[in-house]
Amino acid sequence: MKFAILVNEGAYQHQASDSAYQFVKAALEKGHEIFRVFFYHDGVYNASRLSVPPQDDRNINKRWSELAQQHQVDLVVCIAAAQRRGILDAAEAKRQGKDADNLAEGFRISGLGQLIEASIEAERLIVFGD
Amino acid sequence: MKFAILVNEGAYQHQASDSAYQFVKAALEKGHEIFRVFFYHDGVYNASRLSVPPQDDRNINKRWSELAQQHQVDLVVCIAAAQRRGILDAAEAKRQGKDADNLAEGFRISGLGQLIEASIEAERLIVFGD
Amino acid sequence: MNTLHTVNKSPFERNSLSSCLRLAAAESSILLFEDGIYAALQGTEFSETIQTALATHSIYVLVPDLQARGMSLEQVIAGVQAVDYAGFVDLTTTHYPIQAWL
Amino acid sequence: MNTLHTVNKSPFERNSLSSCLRLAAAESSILLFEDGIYAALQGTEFSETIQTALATHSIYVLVPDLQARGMSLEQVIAGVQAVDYAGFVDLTTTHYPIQAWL
Amino acid sequence: MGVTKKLLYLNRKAPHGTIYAQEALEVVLIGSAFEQDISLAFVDDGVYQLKKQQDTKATGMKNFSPTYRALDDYDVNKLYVEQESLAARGLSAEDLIVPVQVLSSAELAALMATQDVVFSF
Amino acid sequence: MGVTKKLLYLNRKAPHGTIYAQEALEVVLIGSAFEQDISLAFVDDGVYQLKKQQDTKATGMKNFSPTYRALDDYDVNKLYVEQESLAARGLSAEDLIVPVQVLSSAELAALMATQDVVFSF
Repeated sequence: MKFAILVNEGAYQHQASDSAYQFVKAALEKGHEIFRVFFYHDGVYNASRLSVPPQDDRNINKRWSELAQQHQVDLVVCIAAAQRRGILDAAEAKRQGKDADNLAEGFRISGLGQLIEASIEAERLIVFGD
Repeated sequence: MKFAILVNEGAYQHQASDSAYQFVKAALEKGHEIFRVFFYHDGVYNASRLSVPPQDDRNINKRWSELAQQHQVDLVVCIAAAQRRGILDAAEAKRQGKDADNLAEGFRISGLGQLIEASIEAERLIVFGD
Repeated sequence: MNTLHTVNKSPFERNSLSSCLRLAAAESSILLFEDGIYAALQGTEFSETIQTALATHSIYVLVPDLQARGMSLEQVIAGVQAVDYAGFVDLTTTHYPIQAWL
Repeated sequence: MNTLHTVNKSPFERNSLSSCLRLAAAESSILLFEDGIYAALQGTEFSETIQTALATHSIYVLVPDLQARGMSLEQVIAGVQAVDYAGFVDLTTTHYPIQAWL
Repeated sequence: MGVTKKLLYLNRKAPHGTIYAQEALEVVLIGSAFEQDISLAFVDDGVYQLKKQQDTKATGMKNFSPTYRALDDYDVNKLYVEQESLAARGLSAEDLIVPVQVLSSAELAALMATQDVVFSF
Repeated sequence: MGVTKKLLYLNRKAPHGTIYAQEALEVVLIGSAFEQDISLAFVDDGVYQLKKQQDTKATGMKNFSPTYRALDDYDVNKLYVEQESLAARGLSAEDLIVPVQVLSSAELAALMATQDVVFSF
């Protein structure tokens, strides 16, 4: 079955990102397809490559990047939500005149249309939030 | 009177940061002293200099930076919470082997002791959160 | 000095106001702000709770948050006192300590 | 196919479970996960609500979230069914649509 | 994308205290271009999103509530409000910034059960 | 900093669903070095923070609950739990990972009113 996933909260503060990750992992293990994971609201913070969690804790952001790499999962960050919150890729940083960017590998920044499209294309939309 | 302020949530997602800002502004206008504003939990996101909110909206992060500059308010970001969430100054980025940093002007990164100290030194601690 | 309790959540969504009322000492004050202002309004399922609480607490509502949510002072329960941000600051100087019900 | 409702908040803190139960069609299912698992336990103020709801809904609880919070299956209300993440995935394939009560 | 799906936006949170209402509205506007069958449900504190006369000036925040009036221009006109949520808050349809259909809990439950996709924020 | 203040940590949120409990504990540990008069109050879902036998392995999250046991080593030993909150959740002091003082709402209200600083997360 083909799934779309929506993550509304950032890493660590709420369990939403953890739950979404565990769900996606379990779905992949069962042979399902993850059409897209869309990060909205504070969910965009999952896409920062600058986070440095304590050694004895999970690295949520890195875990997503690795999942994208290993399973070709499409991780999309909402551009409007990301701009508001300071998550930028190199191109966006340049366009906005910012001197740094912070998007992690495996994520791409795009519009809300990607969420709508995913919800239509997938057979199920699963939402994780606060 | 001497105030310490604690901000537990990031910009935009919750009103906490807005309320804290309006409170601090009103307190300063009345001639009170803001001993320190401490940013904890997702509150550390207030300190990103990469945010680009829409033109017709307030720029929460920049507003804090300007307040620090104009009124010499001590804006302190918890280092442990900031590392977890990818808010780094140049020194910290270097130490962690990260290729970018994102701390905005007017903020400094320090330990939780700064929160405790502020709560003891100030005559009032006001907490804004979710 | 008496405690100032701050409540920033809707009483319909969360339990913070009811916990505050359960644990606020008599004579302490309560400031309703952000989504907490919904508790200050007449004609809701919570109006009676606030009316009862007024017997033992001074209750305040932050007008900027009231206006942001399309509510006016005329809709506020009689006895609940209006403050702006400057008034919020004043309340924190005349009360001690300040206790947030997050 | 019937809807799967997901509830991830404590019934003591928020109104999401009670709203879900008010608006969930008969025969639809409910998954309690994250802090929502507190609703699945025996001997709490909410146990009766869940027991009543079992007459019209299949109710599931996510075991990893139960264990994380120090609760065991023995404490879960009889009739509430246990699932792990794989079981959560299965529920989403056998129900349609999935409705989150955030 | 030949199919037409029934997309429901479930709004349960008050405006301004959190950003969910505002950013949900942005999804609705973008989503309107996809020519699906769109409905919005306002339940619990979500009914406050539609309250008339919101004025955020003194808070310094953005007043996005007039945008609900623009929904009709985007052909988004199925706005459902739960009667029980209104009543609990002492509100009626006249207090709302746009025309809505007021449904009982039972009616809304039935409508929700017919959807293909539910967006929650 | 010659004064000694009464610092109260007010814990009202369940563990794991949000990070507040975990990061609050980090403040308590750091704060213990300042030699103030520290109390912790567990109210509402905050009492769940102290539940025995938490095992986060299957969620992939960090199990910070054993840290409550270390509080005593930091001379943090005024842990107050509200009886009403325990009872509503079908819990008793024996379900908790550390020894606590169980107080009625009235007793806890009186204790809170004597504090100098209240930390809420």
